[in-house]
Amino acid sequence: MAFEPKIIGFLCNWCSYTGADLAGVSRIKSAPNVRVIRTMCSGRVDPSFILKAFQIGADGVIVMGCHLGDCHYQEGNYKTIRRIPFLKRLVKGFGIDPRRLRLEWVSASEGDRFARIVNEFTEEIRSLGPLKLQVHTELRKTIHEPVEVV
Amino acid sequence: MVTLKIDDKQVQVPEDTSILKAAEKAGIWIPTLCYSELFEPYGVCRLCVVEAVRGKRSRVVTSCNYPVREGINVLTNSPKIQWIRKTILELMLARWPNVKVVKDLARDVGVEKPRFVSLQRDEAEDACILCGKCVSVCREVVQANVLGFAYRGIKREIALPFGVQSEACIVCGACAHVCPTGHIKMVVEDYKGKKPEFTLGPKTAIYVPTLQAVPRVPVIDADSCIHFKTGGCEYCAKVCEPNAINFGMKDEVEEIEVGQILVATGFDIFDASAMAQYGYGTLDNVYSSLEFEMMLNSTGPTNGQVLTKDGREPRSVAIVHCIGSRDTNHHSYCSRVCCMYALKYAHLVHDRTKASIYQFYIDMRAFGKGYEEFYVRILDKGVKVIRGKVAEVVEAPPAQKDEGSLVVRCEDTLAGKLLEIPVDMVVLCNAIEARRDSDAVRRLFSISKSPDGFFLERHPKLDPTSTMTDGVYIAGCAQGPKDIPDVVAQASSAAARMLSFISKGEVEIDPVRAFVQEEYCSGCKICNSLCPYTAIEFLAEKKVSHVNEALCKGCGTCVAACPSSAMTGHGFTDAQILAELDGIMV
Amino acid sequence: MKRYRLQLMVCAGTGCVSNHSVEIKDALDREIEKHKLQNEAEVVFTGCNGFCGAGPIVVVQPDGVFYQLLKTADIPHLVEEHLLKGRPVKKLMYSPPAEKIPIPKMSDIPFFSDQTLIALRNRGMIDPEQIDDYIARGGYKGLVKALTMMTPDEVLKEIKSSGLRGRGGGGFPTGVKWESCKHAHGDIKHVICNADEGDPGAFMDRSIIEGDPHAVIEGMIIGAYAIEKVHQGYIYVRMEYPLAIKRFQIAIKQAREYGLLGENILDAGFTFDIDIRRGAGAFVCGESTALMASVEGKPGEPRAKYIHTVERGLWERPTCLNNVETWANVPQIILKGAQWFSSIGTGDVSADPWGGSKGTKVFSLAGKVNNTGLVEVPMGIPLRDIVFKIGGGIRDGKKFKAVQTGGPSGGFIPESLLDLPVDYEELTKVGSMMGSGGMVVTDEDNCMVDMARYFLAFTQAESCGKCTPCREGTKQMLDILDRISVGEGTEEDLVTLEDLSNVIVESSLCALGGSAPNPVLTTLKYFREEYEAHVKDKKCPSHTCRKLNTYSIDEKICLKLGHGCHVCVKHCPDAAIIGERKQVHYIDPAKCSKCGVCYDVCNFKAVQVA
Amino acid sequence: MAKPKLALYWAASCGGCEIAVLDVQEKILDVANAFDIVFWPVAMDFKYADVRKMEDKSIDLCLFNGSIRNSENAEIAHLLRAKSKALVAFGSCALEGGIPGLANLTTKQEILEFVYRGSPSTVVTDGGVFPQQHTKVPEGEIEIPEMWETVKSLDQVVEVDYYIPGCPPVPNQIWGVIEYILSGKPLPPKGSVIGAGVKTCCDECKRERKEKKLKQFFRPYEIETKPSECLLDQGIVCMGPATRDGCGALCPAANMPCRGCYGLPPNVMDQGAKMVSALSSVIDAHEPAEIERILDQISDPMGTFYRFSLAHSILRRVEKS
Amino acid sequence: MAKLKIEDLDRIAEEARSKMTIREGAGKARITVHMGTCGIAAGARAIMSAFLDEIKAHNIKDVIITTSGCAGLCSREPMATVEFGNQAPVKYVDLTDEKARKIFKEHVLGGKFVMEYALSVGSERIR
Repeated sequence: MAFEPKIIGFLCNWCSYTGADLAGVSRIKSAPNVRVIRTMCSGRVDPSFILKAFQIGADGVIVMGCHLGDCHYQEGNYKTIRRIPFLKRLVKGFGIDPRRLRLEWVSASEGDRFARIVNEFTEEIRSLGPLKLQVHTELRKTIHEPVEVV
Repeated sequence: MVTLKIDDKQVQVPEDTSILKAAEKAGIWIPTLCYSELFEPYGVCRLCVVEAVRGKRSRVVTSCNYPVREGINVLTNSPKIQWIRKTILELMLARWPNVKVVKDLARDVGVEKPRFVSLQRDEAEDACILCGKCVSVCREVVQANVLGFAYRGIKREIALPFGVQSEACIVCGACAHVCPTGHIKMVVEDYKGKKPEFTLGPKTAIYVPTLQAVPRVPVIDADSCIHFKTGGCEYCAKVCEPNAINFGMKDEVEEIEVGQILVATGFDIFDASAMAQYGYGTLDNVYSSLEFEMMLNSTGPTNGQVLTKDGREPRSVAIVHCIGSRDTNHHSYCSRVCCMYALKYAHLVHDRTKASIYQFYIDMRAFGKGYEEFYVRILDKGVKVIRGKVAEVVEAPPAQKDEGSLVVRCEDTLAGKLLEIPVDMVVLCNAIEARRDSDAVRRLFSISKSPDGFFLERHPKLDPTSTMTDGVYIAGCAQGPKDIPDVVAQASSAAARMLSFISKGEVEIDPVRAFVQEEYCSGCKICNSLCPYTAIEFLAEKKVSHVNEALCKGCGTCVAACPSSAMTGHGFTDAQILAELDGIMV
Repeated sequence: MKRYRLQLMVCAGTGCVSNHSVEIKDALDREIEKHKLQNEAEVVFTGCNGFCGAGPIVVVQPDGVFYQLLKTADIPHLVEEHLLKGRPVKKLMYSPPAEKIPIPKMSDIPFFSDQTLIALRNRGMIDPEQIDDYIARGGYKGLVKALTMMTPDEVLKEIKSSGLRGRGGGGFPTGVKWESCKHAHGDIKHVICNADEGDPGAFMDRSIIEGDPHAVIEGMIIGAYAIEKVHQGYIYVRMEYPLAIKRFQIAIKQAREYGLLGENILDAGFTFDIDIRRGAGAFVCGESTALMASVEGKPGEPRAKYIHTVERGLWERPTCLNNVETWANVPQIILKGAQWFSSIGTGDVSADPWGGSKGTKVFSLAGKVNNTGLVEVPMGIPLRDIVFKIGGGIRDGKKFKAVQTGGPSGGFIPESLLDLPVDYEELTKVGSMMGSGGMVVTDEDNCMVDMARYFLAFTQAESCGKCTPCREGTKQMLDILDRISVGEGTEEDLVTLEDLSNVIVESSLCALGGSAPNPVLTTLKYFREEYEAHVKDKKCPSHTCRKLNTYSIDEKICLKLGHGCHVCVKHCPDAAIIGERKQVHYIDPAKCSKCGVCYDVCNFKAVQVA
Repeated sequence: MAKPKLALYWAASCGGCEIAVLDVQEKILDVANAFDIVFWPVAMDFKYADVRKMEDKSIDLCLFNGSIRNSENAEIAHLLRAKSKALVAFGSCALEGGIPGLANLTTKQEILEFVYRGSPSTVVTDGGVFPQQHTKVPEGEIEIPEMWETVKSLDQVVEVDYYIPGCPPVPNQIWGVIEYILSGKPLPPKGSVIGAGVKTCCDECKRERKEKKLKQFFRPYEIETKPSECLLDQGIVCMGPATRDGCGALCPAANMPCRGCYGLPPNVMDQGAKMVSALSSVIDAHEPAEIERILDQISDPMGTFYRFSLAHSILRRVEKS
Repeated sequence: MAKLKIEDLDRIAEEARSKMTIREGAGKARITVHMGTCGIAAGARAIMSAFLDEIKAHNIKDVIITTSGCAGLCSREPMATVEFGNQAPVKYVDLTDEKARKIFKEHVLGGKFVMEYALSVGSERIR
């Protein structure tokens, strides 16, 4: 069967999540591949989560937030617009195609835009194919758990 | 007490008073020139000489600084004294023929023309006559010690140290004030702009702000009071009988902890000199709205009368709307209140003078309750209301000078005619604009501003009094031009809002917010600059950062940014999100 | 101690030093060395000997022979003759102008014999830079007597009953001044020695400080002791007396080393010290309040003396200011007693301190008199004796015209009053004043108008300019006198001149203004006819005011004696003299600007002035 | 009773950690007479056979430093795991791969290619032959361990009891651990990090930190750093905020930025990700172009952020397709 | 010099006494050695130094020794006149070193004339 990419989407609660909700409410069809994690603001998305997502087998990650100036918390998205490009350089450094990581602004009223982006991204990842990382297999094992120290 | 006779008049005075003071008390006039109440008598002009007769020995002494002695008889007008005064004034007249104070004294003493001509003759009316008053006032009263005498004998002159402007001079003007000939002038070079016709500003360092001030008590302006500069003067303290003046009082800055703040910092009026065509600042009798308001005020400079600059009643007055408002080059917004106060001006000028009144408007905005009726009343009074933007105000050509000193050129758009109306006075309705320091104030309370510069409310319709920052409210023209009733309404709503919080006693905050795990935080301060709500502060003594729960909105930006993951947040810790991540990947 | 048999007293006052008396001493030392007399003869620098006109001066003691006008070339001959062979050299001695017979012994020269020395007692006898010399001649004995045997009140009573009065010019009874300073309240008081001596032509204070500084120091210590609560004294010396300042510094240093100044003087429990303050050359600073302002660092301007300086003087503290000569008299009065002092001079001071002028006064005799120098004479001596006996009469046989006493603030005394006894009251009565003691003798060649103008020009230039009458009045008077001396004066000017003078005297703030018009007033009073000549005839009787002269050339003298030497033509600034070499010269009155240069340069006196 | 047995071994290591042990100066004598050193190949000529003869768990304490780079390292790691009670991952190589771990940026082939043929200092003889695992020589067959494609940390090969970070661990921390063991106090739970703190290097750094608003990044040689001000404030990339404390902030004290050798702070999974997040939050710019310009100034983010912890980062190694 | 006491003043005055007497020209006795050209030739210098030697030896302060020109009697040089107090001056002639010392002791100190060396007593009248 065709390669169904696994995509993780980090959506900010006030704009993109509401936008996605609107898309659903307005019965707009979009690819089911994006699995959504809701954070209060796009600024909450820690680059470690994105790397972790790739480690546990995600083929693509998309981060969505409010348009600049609309952020419910005034400056949250200003931080995201700086973190994601920097993280792309790191991802490229690990040999992962930077197109697998994407940042988009979707406001609460842009239901259709949300659907379009999801479909577009899914096709793009499908064209890139599955992401094979050694860490998926044998490098994963570790017993090192962070534990309280005396 | 010492008893003595002055021109055979018995006088009793305290121990160390001078003969001059005693004579004054006895109502006897003695000419003085270099004497002044303000400082120790210098006794150099020698005009105040009198004969002090004790027994058979008579001695010519200067009355200004000769202390009275028991039983002496003072002759203030004996032939010898007259002769001395005449000759001394002759000497002075020879050198300074046109100085008014010398000419007057000479005339009083009966000297018309000096017998000789002085080689040092100085024709100037404001020549320096070396009386030394400026030196004494600067040394003893102001205690700035800037002036002094230089050279000796006939070459003696008043001099500044090294002949250059001394930094010790605090430009208090005391020397110019005491100089009997006006030789010392106050020069204000750097002020370029128009000195406003009527200034609210005080004339002296100690003043009563206005007669309607609450409390109506004099106050000292520490910046211009000499005492605060040199420790000298204290003349006001000398003359205040109840001696209520305490120089020790200082402005204090108090720091008070408050829960909520209402920013009602008001507005500035637009500086009309920026629109040269209306002649504000260059032509006489062109007033801004605030200046005209001062003129109308009964405690104002003209006690409420409408007068032109040379004190006449104007025959015709022009009131021009929208100066700086509804103007793309300056402020595109409408200042809302000008139309109504312009009509008020028309009404008051009509009552107080017989002037014909012209009103130039674009749209008459009588928006409030009872406003339209007031407008109709004004029209009934015969005020000529002309729809059209005034093109310019110019000096009347000499021919038309008798009808009005100014000419207003405009186009009456309804009649489609160009008009040139001579008037005696023009009142401009200046736009209301955001205060010049609004940016600084905005940053202080971390509230934002709208494009027109006024403070931005949380929501234009639903929440016009509060701002994005909890606990900070705005009211009045700081939020935008508005009329007094609107201001009152807005202010009361803000006050009510604040009272509701105060009565509730505690502040309800949502659970989702960040906090610092102090055992892991090493005070790298990366999070400090992130929070738009300034909720993160640095505890200097513990050297760790701390989140102020009341201010934190829970966006989590700082949690992501914390390099040691010491910052975490209720409801979205790393572990929770990672668990979600694992969950959805299965 | 070396035993000498001869002491050569070389005068080292400022006058003689400027006349190379230092080279004279070197020459003496060289010659004595050459003749190997250095163990027998000691050459000693002394303060001013007094006879300044005769400098440089050497007095050979014990013979007392007085040598004058010495040049280094005379020294070898003098040493060989007098020191070696004991034969005084006649040609170097003083000979009175009239008789031309030399007088070897100093004590026989009238200039010295008629003087009575109290203030100048050590002149020419001690080396001012050796305190031992001063002590040897009874120095500090007065102080010892005061500190050990008299209470402050007794000292004060002694001075008061001695009748000593201020030698600075005012003549205020010193005892009374000390007494009021003593009773003025204030627990820090000062004494000041006024050595400003601004009068032109006065140099007696200078010679006392240069010649006998310790006399002043001893006087001030006694004064301080008498007034009590005085532990700091000042001497205000003008910068123009560098030698005096140097000598006084040495004297203070030596006095301090000997414990005569500073902490616990002579273990008598009295502490007093003196500092020197230098005057910056303003004549007005001779006035007490201006002097004190100058010591306080302020510009030297007098203030009204309605509250006397003895009550509020230096830094508002009671201050007793006396002149150098006054202080110099004090030690002798204490040592020899008030009786001895009041026996000299005029009047009776037992009842009224102003009743008489006691003791002696030093005058600096100058002008057209033969013996110019310092003259200390008892009060009451007739003026004629000073001029003709001590002064040796008028030089070059000219006729006496007037004598000006009291410096620029004094007045001119004509010949008619020459016999008046010299004391405070008499001089003031005739319109002049004792003043500092300056005495300038004028003869027929002096123009009284010019003299008055000279003194007024001085006081006008020195006026501090603080009060109107003095500042404006003196300038106005000077302008009038300038006009008169160039022939533009009018009769009415004279009236104005007198009027202004009186106003200034009456209404000026300080003594400078109060006395500046005196020279004019006295010349107007006694020599009105000279003023009339200048104004009416536009002539100056003594030809001093050149603008009023007319110059002409006497053909005979010019041709016969001068053979038309053409010198005058070369110097005449206006080319007003016509004539070729070897021919008669002739002055064109139109072009002549009456500068008088031709008169000066003509060696044959061919130029006649009328 | 008999002295406890101590073993030290160095796998893919520079030997610095062993020297660090000696750095405890005279206290090494206390170690010597407190322990019976049974295996210390870098110091003395021990033989693997001797270790194999020991019973299991007979070594009380084994300080294992160096990362696992080839088959020999792995074999001895398994051996010591069996033989010793407490196996300690000693130093950042054993803890998180350390400097050798940076090999994960490339492949085995590229390394051999460069070392034996490409590097400028190599003289290529007989066709640039690579070292073979088995080579025939007259004397017999030589076998050398097989070089792994990826460098692993110790805990990715065997179960590790304790971790001591640092490159090398600081002497007073080493002595602190040994002293603790000698004192016989109860040992901390298995797998915990000892010999270091729970905060970051910033906590021990003497420099004064202010609110961060950076417009430009610098390399240390480019500007003259002020001694009293935080290096990051001055625009120099310092790993201090994302590195565990314990070393006493030696590098910042010597005017050089922290390089992250003390490993991850307790709650952090990946130093690179955290530094990306921290640095980008303090960049004072909004336009994307301006942001790109500033980011370009951080040269070699991979090498800078993962200098010691690449082998133990979230993604472990770079994928070379 | 240490700080003085009152008695120190007198001591200093005493020491400088000799210089002062010379300067004041008034002493208890006055010796005039006649040093005309003939006198010097006859050895007046030796007499002078003898007298000076005696003054130094007896530490005499108030004796003035001076020179003068030829006294007129060149044949009896070296000569010296001694005036003691207000007594008449005595002229001594044909002096030698020890004669001078004897005169010094008896006449200058003792006040008794030494007739055997004296030429005359009293001095000429000067009109």
